[in-house]
Amino acid sequence: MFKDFLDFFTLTGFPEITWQMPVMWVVCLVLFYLAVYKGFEPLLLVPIAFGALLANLPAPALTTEPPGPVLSTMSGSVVEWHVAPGAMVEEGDLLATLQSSDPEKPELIEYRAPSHGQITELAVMPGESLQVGQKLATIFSREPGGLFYYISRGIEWEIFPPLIFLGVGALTDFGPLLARPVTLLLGAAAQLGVAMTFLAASFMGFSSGESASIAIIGGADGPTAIFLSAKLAPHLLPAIAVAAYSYMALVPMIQPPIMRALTTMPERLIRMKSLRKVSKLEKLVFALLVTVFCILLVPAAASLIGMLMLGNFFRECGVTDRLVKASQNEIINVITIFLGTSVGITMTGERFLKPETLMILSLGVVAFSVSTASGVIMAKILNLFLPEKINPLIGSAGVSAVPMAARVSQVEGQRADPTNFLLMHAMGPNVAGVIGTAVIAGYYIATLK
Amino acid sequence: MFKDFLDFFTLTGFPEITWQMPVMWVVCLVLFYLAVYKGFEPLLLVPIAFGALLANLPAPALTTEPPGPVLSTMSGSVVEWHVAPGAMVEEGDLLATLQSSDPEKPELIEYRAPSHGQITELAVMPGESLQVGQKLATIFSREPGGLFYYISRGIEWEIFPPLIFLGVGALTDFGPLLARPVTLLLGAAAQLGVAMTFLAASFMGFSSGESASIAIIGGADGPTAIFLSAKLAPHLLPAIAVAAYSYMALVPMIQPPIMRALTTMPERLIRMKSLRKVSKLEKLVFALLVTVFCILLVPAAASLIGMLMLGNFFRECGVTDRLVKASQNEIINVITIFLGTSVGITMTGERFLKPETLMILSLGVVAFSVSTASGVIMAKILNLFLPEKINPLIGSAGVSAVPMAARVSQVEGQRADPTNFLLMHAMGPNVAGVIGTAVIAGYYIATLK
Amino acid sequence: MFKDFLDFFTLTGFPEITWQMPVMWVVCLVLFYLAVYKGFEPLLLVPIAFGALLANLPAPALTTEPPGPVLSTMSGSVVEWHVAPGAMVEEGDLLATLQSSDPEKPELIEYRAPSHGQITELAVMPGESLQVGQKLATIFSREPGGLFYYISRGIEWEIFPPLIFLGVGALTDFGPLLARPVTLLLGAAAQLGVAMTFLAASFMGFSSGESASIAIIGGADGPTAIFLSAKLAPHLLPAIAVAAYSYMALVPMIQPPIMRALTTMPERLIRMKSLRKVSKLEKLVFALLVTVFCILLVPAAASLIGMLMLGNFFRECGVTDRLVKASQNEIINVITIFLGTSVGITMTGERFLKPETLMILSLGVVAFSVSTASGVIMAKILNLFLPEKINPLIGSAGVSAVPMAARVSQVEGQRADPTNFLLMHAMGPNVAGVIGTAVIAGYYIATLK
Amino acid sequence: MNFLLPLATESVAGHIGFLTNLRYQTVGVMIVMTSLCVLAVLVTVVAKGLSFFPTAKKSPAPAPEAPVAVTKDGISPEIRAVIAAAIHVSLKSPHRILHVQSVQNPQLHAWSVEGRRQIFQSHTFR
Amino acid sequence: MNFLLPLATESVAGHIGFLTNLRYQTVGVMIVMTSLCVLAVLVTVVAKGLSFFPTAKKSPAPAPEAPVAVTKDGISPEIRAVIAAAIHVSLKSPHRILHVQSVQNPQLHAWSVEGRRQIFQSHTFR
Amino acid sequence: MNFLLPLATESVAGHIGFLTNLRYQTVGVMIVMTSLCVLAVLVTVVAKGLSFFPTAKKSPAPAPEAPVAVTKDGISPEIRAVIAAAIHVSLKSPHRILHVQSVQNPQLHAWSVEGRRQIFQSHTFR
Ligand code: NA
Ligand code: NA
Ligand code: NA
Repeated sequence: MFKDFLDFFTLTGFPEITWQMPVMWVVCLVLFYLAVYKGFEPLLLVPIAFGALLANLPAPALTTEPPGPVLSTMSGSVVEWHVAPGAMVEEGDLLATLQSSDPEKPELIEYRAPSHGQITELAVMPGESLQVGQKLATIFSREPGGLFYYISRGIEWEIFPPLIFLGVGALTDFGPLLARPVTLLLGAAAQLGVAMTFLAASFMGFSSGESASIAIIGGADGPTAIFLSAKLAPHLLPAIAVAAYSYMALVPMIQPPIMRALTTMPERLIRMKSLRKVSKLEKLVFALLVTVFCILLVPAAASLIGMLMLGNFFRECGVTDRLVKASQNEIINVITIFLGTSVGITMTGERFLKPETLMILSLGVVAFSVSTASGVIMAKILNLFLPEKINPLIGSAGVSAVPMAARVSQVEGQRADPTNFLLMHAMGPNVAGVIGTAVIAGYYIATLK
Repeated sequence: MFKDFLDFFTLTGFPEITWQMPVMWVVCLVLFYLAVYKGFEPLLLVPIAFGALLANLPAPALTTEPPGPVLSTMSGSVVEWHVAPGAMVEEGDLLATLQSSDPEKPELIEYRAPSHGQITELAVMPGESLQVGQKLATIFSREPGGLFYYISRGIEWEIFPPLIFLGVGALTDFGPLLARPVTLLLGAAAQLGVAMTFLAASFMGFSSGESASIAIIGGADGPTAIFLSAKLAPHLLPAIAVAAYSYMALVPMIQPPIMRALTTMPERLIRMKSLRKVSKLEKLVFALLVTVFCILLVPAAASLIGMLMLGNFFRECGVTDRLVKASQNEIINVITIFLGTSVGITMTGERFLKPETLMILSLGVVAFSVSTASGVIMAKILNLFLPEKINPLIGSAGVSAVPMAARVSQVEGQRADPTNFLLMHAMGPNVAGVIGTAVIAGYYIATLK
Repeated sequence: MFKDFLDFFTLTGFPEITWQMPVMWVVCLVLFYLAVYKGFEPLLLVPIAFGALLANLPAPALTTEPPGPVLSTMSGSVVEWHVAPGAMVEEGDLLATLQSSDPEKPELIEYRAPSHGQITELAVMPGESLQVGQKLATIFSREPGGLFYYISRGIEWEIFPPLIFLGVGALTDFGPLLARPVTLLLGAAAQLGVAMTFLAASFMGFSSGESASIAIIGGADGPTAIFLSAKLAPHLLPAIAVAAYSYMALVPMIQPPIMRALTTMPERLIRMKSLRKVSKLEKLVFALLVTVFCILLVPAAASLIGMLMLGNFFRECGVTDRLVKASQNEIINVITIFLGTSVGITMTGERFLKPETLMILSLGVVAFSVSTASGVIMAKILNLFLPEKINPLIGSAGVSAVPMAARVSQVEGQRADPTNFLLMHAMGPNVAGVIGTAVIAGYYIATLK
Repeated sequence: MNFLLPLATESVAGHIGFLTNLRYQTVGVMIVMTSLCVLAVLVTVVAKGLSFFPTAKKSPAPAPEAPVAVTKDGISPEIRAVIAAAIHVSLKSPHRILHVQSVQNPQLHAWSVEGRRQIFQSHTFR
Repeated sequence: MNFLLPLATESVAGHIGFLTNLRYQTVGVMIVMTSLCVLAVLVTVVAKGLSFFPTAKKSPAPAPEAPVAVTKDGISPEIRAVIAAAIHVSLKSPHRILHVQSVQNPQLHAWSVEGRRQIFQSHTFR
Repeated sequence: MNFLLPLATESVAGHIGFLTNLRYQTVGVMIVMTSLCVLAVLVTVVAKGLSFFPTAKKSPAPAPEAPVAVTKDGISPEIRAVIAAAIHVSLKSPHRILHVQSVQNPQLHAWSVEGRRQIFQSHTFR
């Protein structure tokens, strides 16, 4: 009877615990603490941290692939099969020995089963060559894939970020931007931080795809960052997502010193005259303008820009209340849960506990700081030409991180002059930054794919 | 440096603009105007128009198929392959030259790649024959399909229309119909317009499948029209959807003249005694009756009728508030966004800027008018037999277009006698029309598939 | 003309009516009656009954598989093909004669088409052997699968039950449990009913997988029961789901007599001192503890436990209102509709009108009764050791069936002493039962898969 | 099935005779007519059948009335404002109130509520 | 794994001995028992641990109380009606109000609110 | 496309020169700048264009004001409480009310409502 106990114990996850797991549990606790008690973007960090917790428990069944054709993940040739048709395999069992055709490292690779089931077909004979994506064998089983395998399709298929943007668009008021179009330039300037970070990352040895994905953290747009890294550097997705969202919450700490260092008191005291009322028609035209122009410019970002402006059109046209409500609530809330958890589930110890992660986290700070600085400086440059000066404190809002960066400008402004209200003026560059980041993301995809 | 600019320009969408695009942009603007400023069914027309705008920007990545097996879209034989295994192809690249086996036009066809990636298999050798749906080759890539490829599954798989009907059912009160069952005949009569239009369309040279899809516009049920044309004439879907929804909004313009022309003042003055209260039990029995009887009659429309009455059962049983709420709001709103945009995304210039489209739009008017007329006439016929006369003005409500047609009856009734309230009486034929249209749609599918 | 009518009649479902259908309609009416007029878990029973109604109408198009590769459901060899490549087949047409390799019954099997379309490939030649899951042929058609084929993926892929649990977690307050941790044992004890029922079922000749699925009814957790039987005994799913949900509603009838029989008046009069306030931090720690510990113990139930505690973490952390709202409403309501109907759609007469069903229904009562009893007895045993006695009436709440079982304890308590409020005390074992059932379900999966 | 065969063939290629079509459509319309006729009859029969035993218990006054029914005849502008606020808050999206009315005749009231819900639900305000 | 092997084989074909089953189930129940025992212990330990440093800051009075807490002891029927209307409007579906009560003891109140939410959320009104 | 080729190759294998990268990034930033510049110009032009014919009809006062506008200047604590209840009920989740204010200047009000919605919508209360 007691022996049965021990028998069962071998079926539990306890024997499978690796050293990384407890370490990652601590990482998760830190994230939970930041989210729950420090208010770091809890809507995203809580699902991400919880997903990461699940990812670091020995429960492969959560993410296992469904059975079916096994597509080779490498080019080369089959040296030897270790299974025969009809054999039952567990996920991770040795299937075959392949000879890699990669000139760099032509060693033998042990190819393992991506899912459990029965081998119904061996598609490539020993000696035959095969290429990436070619069918190697077929595995059959009545067991489905893991829950998070299915949920993660939303990221693999790049569906979640655009849907989040649909909601963001329905929540965004471009009025302040339209009332003072020049603020678009502040949103553009902030992207300088992205470019700088790309250089730094590339210099530190990251590939271009990786560098672009890391750099985009400076854009302070979670969905865009996830969209881009899912495309160009999926293996860095968890680290980038964590950085993107936690730094967004650090905005109130990172930005103020930079803003003060770069501005003089007289500049901080500048008062801007209140914004004119923008008509519904203007807002609608703007939504369509951005859609057409930006998609023509960077077709690769079409799904992001298109959904953002669709949501915004719903919001502004005033005759689709039900759709606005659905975008602002049902869609964005539900997708946020799935997006967050499926980002977290990729955060396994093997992937996350690496020096790269620290490098990414530090590069993220650089990105945010440079973006902030370049936004402020651009504002000062504009003041050289503009008849009516703008308060450079709103330049920092160009990093988006809506609406936090704008609130920082407001706070800093009031520190200088308690009767000066910059919030609405800062909303202009704030939302402009979203468009700017989408454009540069499209530029990266177009040139690196 | 400037050269780099030009280099990048070649990557943008600007060089890809075709003459149809600007034309379609104007079409979209017209639709937006009608939806936003004229209130034409904005809940559907706004998403459709926005989808159409995206469809007419050079962003193929929005709708590209995911890589995988390439199933031949034609029967014939392979004359020559233009790619070798391992070759990288872009969407639209030439794959092979096929010899069509179609006796009508046995010419050579240049077969192009449906998606981008690497050829991992050529499944049919030159000289070998192949048939529709047979695997021609396999393309592999880590890139997923386009956002709207995935969203459009809801239409391809005929999932969206039934789900919309779930919500419609939860929003529909069949009480007025049950209080005066004879109004079911008015809903039936209105389908005469559908039949007439079929004849007209077929006479104008449309195939039976196309004619049926066009004719159903007269049913004034968007979801049914989309469901039917997705099945019988997918290439006409955009034109039919646009016609179906914009004409629904034209009801207040199309119907009144016809109604007045066909009725005498004494008829318009008829007062109907107020409807009896219908018990919950009656409504529940009705929901089940319709489900069983109509599905037995036209199994092909089972998903539409089943979902419609499921939603209605939720509504009437009084113990599933949460499910009613979910059907009336979350489900119908979210699906409407996806349905509308994925209908719009099919509205490319090549497809839409054709004489057929104009023919469809004109046939749509015919359909609506005849439906209206036949509803009114049926009401007059019934009056020959019924002891207590019904006001023929409610006959026009048989075209459904809930609740607009009913409101038209109300308005016309009050024009004749300001103290005469027909709204609730008109709701009877109004909802009956929904069932009638579902039945004739099922008839078409059963006989044409 | 009249002949045309008859022609059409052959296309309707009327000729397809089998004797089981009317019988099942009556079964559905009974379920509707229980749900609507007796309030038996209407949120689940109404969709299930409606799905069952659809399942028993001759509308195969509702559930037909989409065309594609035909994977053999048996091992053996092909004796003869009855179709040639290019042939059109209807769902159910004879494809081939196979020789089963099953030693038990090696007879010839007529293999029929799982979907309609055109045969584009015969993958196994006559005389060749094939195994379960191997590709037998390929069918092509532009027709998609049935609406419920797609909706049912949520059950086939085991996605729906965990998502329901996400909502349940967001609706559950573990406070009472944390205020008196010993109640966890009451929730554990109730699982004795599950074990007993397993023995009974196995003794009655059910296989282990079937027995486990039937036994879990005693856990009174709908989603867990569906999750388990979808894995271990899909053919019994409808009967088990019906039993699980209708008995949950019978709790107020099944439990009281047992509770009274097993307790003395003095015991029923025991007053428990009101529960201490549990801090937010405690609740959060608990959520994480259960996640880590239970998933380590039974990785097979990871998706259920993980989602349950994720929802609960959302609820308790207090900074994710939007996600709590989405889990408690949008997600759980929408999924409930799809879960219920796709359980119902499997409830065909052939499957449901069997002696097994009656056996399952009766075993279900056993399960509930034993669970109730063991909960109460465990409470009495605990009282032998505990300094401050607990009222055994709350032991019965260990069967979960939240919150009904707890309300029964409350009612019984007040029958003995109208001033005694047990509701909140009973919530402890009540929610503990959910965890207990998930654990034993995981135990069954781990040992039987 | 005489008129279906040509259609079947036609759907693959070529065009079809007007008379066949005419017959095809006539049958279609007749089928719709007869089926909805049958439904009408069934419904009437059911109604008759139910009218015998009291359904009172089974059909409680529709819940929606409950809340409004509580309000006294004249609603103070204050209350009006608060309902407005409530609607505003609860719908979380731009919104205009048509009118808040209190009602005597529950029968009538049921309709109007129904009507209003219908329209509210299936269309946005303009 | 002695008792698992027969099961594994059996699940493919044939039946299984009662004693094996009995053992199988006993082990199952014992596992459930021990595991939930462990949980109970862990929870108690945690509670003890936390009880040392003040958690006041970390557990603010549950938000739900806030709104209702504002209401004075007796709620006028007028307000009652308006809340009804608000609920009616905001839920957009047939609905009956059980009762609107104001509360002294926040502790108790928390429970009752909890209870009410629980039931409201997991069941429809009857 | 001189600077894209190396990237294309590199993305497959190996590393890339700093200068190429520098150019690559400069072009990127310039593209962002110019494109948003163009947008700014277009927007200004549009605004000018529209400012000619009256858009009054086309831009009705934002609906959200309507309900609140009804409320008189001072809102009684009673009403405050009821709105609280309404919010509580309608949101069905723990929730704290920041403040209920009535407003004179509709212009200002539009902003503040906007701001409040913005923040409410994109973040949870803390
Ligand atoms: Na940005
Ligand atoms: Na109709
Ligand atoms: Na349980």
